Amino acid sequence: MNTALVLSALLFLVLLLSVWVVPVMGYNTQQRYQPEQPVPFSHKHHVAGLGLDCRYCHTSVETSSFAGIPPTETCMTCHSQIWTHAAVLEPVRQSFATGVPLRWTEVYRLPDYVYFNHSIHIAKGIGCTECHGPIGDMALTWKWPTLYMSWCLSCHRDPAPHLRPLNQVFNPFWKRTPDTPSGKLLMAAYHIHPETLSDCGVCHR
Amino acid sequence: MTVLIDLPREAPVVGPGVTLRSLSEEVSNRVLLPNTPRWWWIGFALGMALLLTFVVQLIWLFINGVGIWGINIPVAWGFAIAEYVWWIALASGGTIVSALFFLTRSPWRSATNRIAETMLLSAAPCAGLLPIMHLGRQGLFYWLFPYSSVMGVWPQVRSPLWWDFVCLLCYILMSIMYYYTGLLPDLATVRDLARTRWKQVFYGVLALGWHGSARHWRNQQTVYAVMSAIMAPMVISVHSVVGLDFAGGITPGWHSTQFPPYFFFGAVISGTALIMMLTILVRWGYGLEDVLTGYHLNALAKVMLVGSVMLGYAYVWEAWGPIYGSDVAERTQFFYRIFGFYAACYWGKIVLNIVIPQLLWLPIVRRSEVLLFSISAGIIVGMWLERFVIVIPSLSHGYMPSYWGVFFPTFWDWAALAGTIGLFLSLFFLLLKLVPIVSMSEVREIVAKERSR
Amino acid sequence: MSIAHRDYWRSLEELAESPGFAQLVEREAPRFRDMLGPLDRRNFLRLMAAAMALGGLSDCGPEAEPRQLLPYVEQPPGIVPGQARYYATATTRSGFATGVLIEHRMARPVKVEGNPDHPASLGAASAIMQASILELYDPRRAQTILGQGQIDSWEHLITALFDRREQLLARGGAGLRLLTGAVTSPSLRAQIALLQQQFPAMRWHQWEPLGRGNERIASERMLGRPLDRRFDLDNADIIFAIESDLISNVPGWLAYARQFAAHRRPDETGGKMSRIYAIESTPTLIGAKADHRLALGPADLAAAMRYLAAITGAGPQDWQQTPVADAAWLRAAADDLNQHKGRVLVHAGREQPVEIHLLADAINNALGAFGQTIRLIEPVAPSGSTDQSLEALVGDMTAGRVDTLVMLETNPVYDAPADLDFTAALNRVPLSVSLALYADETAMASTWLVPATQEYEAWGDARAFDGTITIQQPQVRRLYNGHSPHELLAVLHGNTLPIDYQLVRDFWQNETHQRGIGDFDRFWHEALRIGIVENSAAPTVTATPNASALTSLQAAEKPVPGVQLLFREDPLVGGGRDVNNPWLLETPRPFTRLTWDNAALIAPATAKRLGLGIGDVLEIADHGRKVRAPVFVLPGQAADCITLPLGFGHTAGGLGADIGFDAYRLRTSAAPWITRGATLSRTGETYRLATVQGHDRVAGRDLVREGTLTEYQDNPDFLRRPETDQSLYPEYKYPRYAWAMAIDLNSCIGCQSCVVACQAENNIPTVGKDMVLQERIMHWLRIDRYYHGPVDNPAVAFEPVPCMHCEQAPCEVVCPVHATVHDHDGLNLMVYNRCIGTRFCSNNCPYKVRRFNYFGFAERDDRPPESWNPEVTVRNRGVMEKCTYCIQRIRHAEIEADKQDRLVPDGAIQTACQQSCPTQAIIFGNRNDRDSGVARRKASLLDYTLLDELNTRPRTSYAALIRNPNPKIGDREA
Amino acid sequence: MSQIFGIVGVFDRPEAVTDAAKHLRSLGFRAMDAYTPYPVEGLDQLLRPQRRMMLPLVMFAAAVAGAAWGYFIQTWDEVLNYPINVGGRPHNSWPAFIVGTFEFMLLVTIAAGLFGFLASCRLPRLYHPIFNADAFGRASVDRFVLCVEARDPSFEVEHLRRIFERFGAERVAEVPA
Repeated sequence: MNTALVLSALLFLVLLLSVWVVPVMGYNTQQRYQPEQPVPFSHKHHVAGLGLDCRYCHTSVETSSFAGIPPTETCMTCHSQIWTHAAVLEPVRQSFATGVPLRWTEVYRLPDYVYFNHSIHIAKGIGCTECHGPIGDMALTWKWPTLYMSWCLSCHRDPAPHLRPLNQVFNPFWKRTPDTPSGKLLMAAYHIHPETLSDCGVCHR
Repeated sequence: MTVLIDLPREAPVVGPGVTLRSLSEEVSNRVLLPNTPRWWWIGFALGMALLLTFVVQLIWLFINGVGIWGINIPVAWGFAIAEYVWWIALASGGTIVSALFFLTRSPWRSATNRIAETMLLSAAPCAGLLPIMHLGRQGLFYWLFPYSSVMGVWPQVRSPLWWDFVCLLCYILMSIMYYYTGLLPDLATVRDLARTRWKQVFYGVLALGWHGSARHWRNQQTVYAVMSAIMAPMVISVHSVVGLDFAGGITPGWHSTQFPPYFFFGAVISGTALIMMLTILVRWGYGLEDVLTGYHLNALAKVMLVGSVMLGYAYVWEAWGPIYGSDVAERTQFFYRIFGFYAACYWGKIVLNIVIPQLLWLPIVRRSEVLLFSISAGIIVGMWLERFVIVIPSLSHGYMPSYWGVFFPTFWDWAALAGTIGLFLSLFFLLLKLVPIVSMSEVREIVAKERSR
Repeated sequence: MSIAHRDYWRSLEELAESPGFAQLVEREAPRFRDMLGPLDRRNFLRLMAAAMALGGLSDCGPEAEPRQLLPYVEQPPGIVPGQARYYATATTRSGFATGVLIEHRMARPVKVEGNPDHPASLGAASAIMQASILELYDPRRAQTILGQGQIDSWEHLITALFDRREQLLARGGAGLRLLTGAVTSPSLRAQIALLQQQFPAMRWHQWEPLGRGNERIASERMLGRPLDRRFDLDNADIIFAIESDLISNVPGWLAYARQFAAHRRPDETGGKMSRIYAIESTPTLIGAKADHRLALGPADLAAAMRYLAAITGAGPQDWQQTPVADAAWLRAAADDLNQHKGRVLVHAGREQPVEIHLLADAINNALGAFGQTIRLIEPVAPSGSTDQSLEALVGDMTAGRVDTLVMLETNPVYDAPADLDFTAALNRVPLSVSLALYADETAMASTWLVPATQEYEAWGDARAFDGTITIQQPQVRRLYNGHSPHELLAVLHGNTLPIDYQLVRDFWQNETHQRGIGDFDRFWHEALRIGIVENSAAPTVTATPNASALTSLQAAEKPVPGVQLLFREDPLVGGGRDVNNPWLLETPRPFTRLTWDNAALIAPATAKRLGLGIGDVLEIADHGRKVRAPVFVLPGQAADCITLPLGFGHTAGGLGADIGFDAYRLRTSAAPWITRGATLSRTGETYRLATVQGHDRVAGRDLVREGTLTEYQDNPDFLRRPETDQSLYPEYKYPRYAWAMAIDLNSCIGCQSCVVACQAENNIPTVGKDMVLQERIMHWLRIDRYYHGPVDNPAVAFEPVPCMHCEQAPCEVVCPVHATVHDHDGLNLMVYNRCIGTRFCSNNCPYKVRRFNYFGFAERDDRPPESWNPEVTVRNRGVMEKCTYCIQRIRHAEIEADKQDRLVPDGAIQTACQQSCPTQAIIFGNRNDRDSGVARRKASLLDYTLLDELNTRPRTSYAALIRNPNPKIGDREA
Repeated sequence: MSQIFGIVGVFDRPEAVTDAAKHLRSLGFRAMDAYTPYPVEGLDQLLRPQRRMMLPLVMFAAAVAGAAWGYFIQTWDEVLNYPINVGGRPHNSWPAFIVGTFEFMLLVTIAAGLFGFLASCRLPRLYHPIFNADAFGRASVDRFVLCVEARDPSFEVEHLRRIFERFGAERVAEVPA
C-alpha cells in the first residue's frame, strides 16, 4: 500500500481521537466520583429503605438556588432515638455536642461562574434523578453525570423528554408510564420557552 | 559587496561561467561543507541573542499577563497586533515573489524564490505567535479551532478575527507544503553530493527517495504549477483578510473599504524589500554573484518601485476619504493622525515608503547594492510605522471624546519586537545552513537554455 | 491592591519593610501553597498549566481539588441558604443619620442600600454610604488597643481609667474633658449627661472640622436662636444658590436632590420647571444644573448679594448705588425672584461667611420664603456654648488644666485649625484616650488608642436631618474587636463590663417608659425592622425673622487684590473621615474627574496669568505654614480663587495615608473657609494627576442634546432626528421581555452614587493610581462631564454611560468565540468564562464601556473573600467585562416570576445604579410593557440614543437636557 | 551472471537521452526510465505515451470537497448546532462564511496536491535499485541517465551497450539489483 496515503490517514485518525474520544474518557469526565465522607450516609437506606422525602433534609430545594445540606440537628431528630450508639454516627453526635459542623465533601462541583438554581428546576417539573441519577439507590453518593456544559445543554435545548408531573418530581423511582402526559403537554403547562433556555446568561453571570 | 554592478542592456540571468556542475556544487557546498563563514555565525548569534530576550519576554508575559504592555482602554491593541500585521506582510512578500512570478514565468524568479520562501517560513512563525501572545488568556487560543468541544460551543465565524485565524493557519500549512514540493529535487541533489554518512541519511530521508525519473519530474512540474496557481490567490486573500480585521470594525480610521488592497500593496513592497536585503546578503555572503546577478536585484527593485507607487495611491485615498466624507469622527481621527501625538510616525511612513523609494526610477540606484539595501531597510521600518499608525492612533481617538487616550510602549513592548526579530533571524540562518538557498533544479533549466542559445 | 502594587516597584530593602510587602506575601502565599501541595498527577498538570500561564485551562477539564460543605449544626430560623436578607440600620456623617438596608448573603453583609422608609434616604444611597461596606471589612482598620504605643488589653485600659476615675471623683471631675464630633445620638447624649452629673466639673467639647457654624450664628442673629432648617423644594419655583451644597452635602441632601429633580423633568411636571440661579466661587453640583450661573470671587459675591438684597427690598436701597459686576444679570434675577414671592428659596453654602447667610435670610424673609420653602426645627445636633469649643479645650490643655482627655471618633491632630497646634497641647495631657476606627494621627499621639467599632458592628442610635431617630443594629459580629463609644463612656461611668446592646436597649426602655409607650418589645422590634422610630421627626417651630438683622452689617469690605485660598470639602472623602476607602479614592470627582489625589483648583484665566498648567506643583505659604500642592485648572472656577480640597494628606491611618496634600495645615480657626494673602511659588516640579476623562468637550459628536424649555414648549420634537434605523438584517423579536434603561440628563446631578453602587454590586475591583494613569480603571458605569461655552464659566452636562446593550452590537460580531452575545431578553451578555481576551470587542465599542482585566485586579484586591457579592462572578486575569444591567438581579426576578407562572412586574427589578440614584435619573424595566416606567420615559420626545448614526440600536437611551433660562438674560452660550 | 536490475547509459546532453529513448522504444523496449537533473521536455510522454495525468483532477475534486466542508462546518456551528443572536445578525450570515469556506478550500486542495503528488510518484520510498548505479550520483547534478530494466522481455546487455554507445553515452554500466 502507498506510504503517503497511509500517513495522511493516520494523521486524520489522531485528530479525530483527540477531539471525540479523549474528552469522554472517565479520567476527564470524573463520573462515578465518590469521595470519602465523614459519615457513610446512604441515600439508598434513607430513601429507598425508609422512604424519606428529599425535602425532609434538603429543605430549601423548592425555595432557593441551594438545595440545602441538612444541619446536624436534622440528623439528630431521629438519631437521638435510634442507632444512638452506632459507631458510624459518632461524628454526628460529636458535632451536635460540640457545635462543630460536619465537613461533607462536595460531590457535584460546578465552577464558580456557573449559577445553578435548584428551585426553578423543581418548579418546572425536573425530577431530582434527572441530574442526580439513581440517587435513591446510592449507598454512598457518587457523581452521576459528566456535568459538561454539553450535558446541561442537551436538556436545556430539548427539555420535553425530561419533564414529569410536579407530584413526581421528588420520586426517585419514577418511570414514564403510558398515561403520563407527554413532554410537549407538560412544557406547555409549565410555560417553558425552550429557545430561551440556552441563552448564555441563564447560567453565566 | 561591489559598489556598482555593471548591468548591460540584455543582462544574462546567470553569469557566463556557470555550468550545471559548478552551480550544483556552489549551492550544495554551502550546506555540505563543514566550514561555516564568520558572517553566518555573527548573524546567527545575533538572532539567538534576540531570541533569548523573546523567551524572557514570553515568561514574564505568561506570569503577569498582557498588562505588562502599554495597552489600555481605549487602546486595547498595541505593538503585538501592529507587528503581527507587519510580519505577515513580510511573509506574504515571499509567496508573492515565488508564486505570483512563477505564474508570470519570470526567469529572474527562479534564483530568488528559494530565498523568498525561506524568508516566508522564518517570518510566518513570528506572525503566528504574536496574536496568540496578545490574548488575555493565551492558553485558550485553541477555542478558535472549529472542533466539537465538551462545552458544545463553537467559534463565532462572523468575526474577522476568526477569518484571520483560519487564514493564517491555512497559509502557514500551505506555505510549508508548497515549499517542500519545490525543495524535493534539490534535497535529492544534496543527498547525492553528500559525503558524510549522517548528512546522506539526513537528506536521504528528507528527499523521500526522489530520483528525478521522467515521471517524477512531470508530476512535480504539474503539481507545482497548480500549487502556484493556488498560492497566488491565497496570498492575496491572506493579506486582504488581515485588512478586514480592521475594516470589519467600526472604529474611525479602520472602517474603510480600501483596506484589503491597501494591505496587499503593503505586503508587496515590504516583502520585496526584505527579499532584496536577504538576496544581497546571500549574494555577498555566499559569493553567488553569478547566480544571483544584478539582473535579479534590478527586477526586485522594479517590483519595489511598483509597490511603492501602489501604496502611495492607497495613502491618497486614506486621506481623501475622511476629508471629503461627512463623518466627524473619521475626520477628527485623521487630523489627529497627521497632526496629533503620533504625527511623527505618520510622516515617517510617508517619507520611507513613498518618497525615498522614488529614487528607484534611476537605473544607477537600481545598480548600487548599498543604496538598494538601505532603501529596502527604510521601507521595512516605514512599513512598521504604517502598521503602528493604523492600529494605535485610530484606537486612541475613537467616537467618545471622554474616552480618548494615548498608548505608551513599555519595555516589554520593545522586547516583543526585538524578540520576534530574533526568532526570524535564528530561523532564517538555520535554514540557510540546512537547505540549498537557490533552487538548483530551476536554475539548471535556465543554464541549459542559456547554453542552447 | 493599590498600596501593594505601588510599593511593588520600589527598591527591595524598602519593599521589605513596607506594609505593602506583608500584604503582598499574605496575598501571594495561597498560590504558592497550592503549588507546593501534594503533587499528584492532576495537580502537577494544573501547575504546569499555570506555569505556562495557560490561565483558564485549569478551569475546564478534570475537577480541581475537592471542596467541603459545612452545614449548620442548628439552623437559625428564617435563614435560607442562597437567599438574601435585609436588615435596617443607619450610617452617620458628622452626626447626621441616613437610613440604610444592608443586604446579607449567608449572614454576611455584602451591600448597602438606602432605606426607602427613611426621610434622609428615600431609598437612595450616596457614594460614601455605598462605600461604607468596604470600611466595615477594611483590614487596615485599627485592630488592637495600644497603650503608650505598646499592644495592650481592654482590661488594662479599664484599670487605668478606674485609677484615674478615683482621683477624678475626688475632685468632681476637674481636669476631665470629653471631645466628640457632633452628637445626635439620644442615648449617647444621655450617657454624657449622666457623666456630667457624676463629674460636675467635667467639660464636653465638640469639634466638627466642616461644621455649619456660620449658618448657626446667622440664624441666631436672624431668628433669635439657633434653629435647623428644612427645605421644601416642592414650593420653590426659583432657587437662588450661593455656592450652595443643597444637593451635594447638606444633611438630607439625598432627599432634597430627589425633590429638586422632580421639578426639572418637564415631561413629568407637565411643562413646568423650576429655575436655578447660581453664583459661586468654585463649581458645585447645583451650579452645574443651574439655568444661570456666575463665577464670582468672595468679594464680588458679597457685593452681588447686597445688590440683590437692595433690589428685593431686603436691604437698604443705597446698596444699589455701589456698582457691581453683572448688574443686569442680578437685576433680571431679582425681578424673577420678586415675581415669585413665597415660592423662592435662597440658599447659601455652609462655607459662606455669616454676612452672606444673613443677606440670604433677609432676602428669604423679604420674599416670604420662611414658612413656605423653609421650615424651622429645633437643632438636631445642638452644639454647645463657645467654652465648649475646640479653642477653649486647646487653651486649657496648654494651660495644663486638662489631665484626662477622652476623644470619641474625632481626629483633631489632623483636622484642627493649624493655628491652635493641637498636637503640642495634646502632649501636655497625661492621660488621653482616643477611640478611633483607624490608627490615625490623633490616636497615635494619645496615650491610649482604642479601636472603634464600625457603625455596622455595634448598637447605637442617631437622628436624621429632620430629627427622625434610627436605632442602629449591628450587622455582623465585630470583625476586629473594636469598642463602641457607648461602651467607652460606660467605663467612665464605672461599668466594668459594658455591653452596647444593654446600654442602648436600657436607654430606650426607659425612654419609651417616659414617652408612655406601653409595649416596649413591639416598639423595639418595629423600630429595628423598619429602621426608624416612628413619628420621631422634630416638629416645626415658628420664629419671627428679625427684619433689621442686616443693620448690624458693617460696610462692605473692599475686594483685595491677589489670590485667595478657599478651603472646601472634597466631595468624596468627607473631610478625611473616608479617605481610607479605596472605592471613594478611585471614584472620579464630578468636575475634575480626578482620582487618588486632591489638587489645587485654579481658574483657567488665573492659571494662564500665573503661568501654571495641570500637574505643576505649587508651594503655598501662609503665616509660615507651607503646603505643596499640584495644580488642576478647573473651568468655571472664579478668577483668583484657589480651591484646596480638604481631607487628604494624612500621615497615619489606613490606605489614605500619604495620599494627596493636607490643606488643613493652612486653615486657621479665625478664617476656616478662606484665606487671603497667601504666597504662591512655583517649585518647578510636576506631579502626575490621575484623571479619567480624555477630552472635556463633545468634539462635534451628537452626545449631549440640549435645549431650552421654551424651545421645547414651542416645538416638542425640536431635538428629534429623522428616524434612521433601517437595517439589512431581519429584525429579531423579543416577545417576552425587552430589558431597557432610560437615563434622564435633567435629573443627573453627577453625584457619583451610581458609580460606587455599581462597583459594590458587581464586584468591580479597584486598580490603584498607577493603573488609572495607564487608563485601566475598571468602573462599568462612568459619568462623563462635558463642557460647552466659555471656558471660564462653561455649561456643564453630566452623562452617565453604562453599557448601551445595543441590539445590533458591534462588539458581539467581532468576538471570535461567542463570548459576548445576545439573549432572548435583548441583553448584551458578557460570558467571562468563554472570553479569551482578544479585546476586539472593546476596540469596536463606540461607547467604550468595556473594561479589561489587564492584571488579576480582583485577586490583587485585598478585601476579605466574604465581602464579595456571591451572585456575581469575580473576574480573573485576561477577561473582558462590562455592565450587565445587573443580570443577577434580572435572573433572580425572572426565576421568582417563572415559579409563579407570571411576568416580572414593573419595578421588581432595580439595577444597582438606579436604586442608589437620589434623583431617579436612571430607570430600568421591560420596554415591552407599555406602562412601565422605562417605556413611558422612552416615549418622551426628548428621548434619544448616543451615536444613533451608527445604527447600533442601543437599549439605553437618554432624555435630552432641558434648561429653563430667564429670557431677560442673554443665553450664556449660543 | 548475477541478478541485475538493468543497464544504464550516462549521457551529458538531454537531446542524446531523448534520441536514445526514441530509438529504444522503436525497437520495442518498454521497461525503461530516464533520470535527469531537471525536467526534460516531453521525455515522460515519450516513455509512457498512454499515461494520463490524474493529479489536476484529484486537486479539483479536493477543492470542491474542501469548500463544501468549510461551509458546512460554519453552518453547523452558527445555524444548526447552537444558533445564537450575535449582534442582531442573521444566523446564516453567508457573506461572513465565505472567507472561511475559501481558505478551507485552498488548504484541502494544496494538501491533496502534495499527498497526491507523493502517492503518484510512489514516494516516500527511501530505497530504489537505481541508486546502486554508481553513475546515478550525477543524475541529480549534470548527467542524463537512461536505464533499461532487466525485466524487459527483449533485455540483452551487449545489445543495449552498443545502442547506448552509438548515441554517445560517455559511460554504460550494469546496475546490480
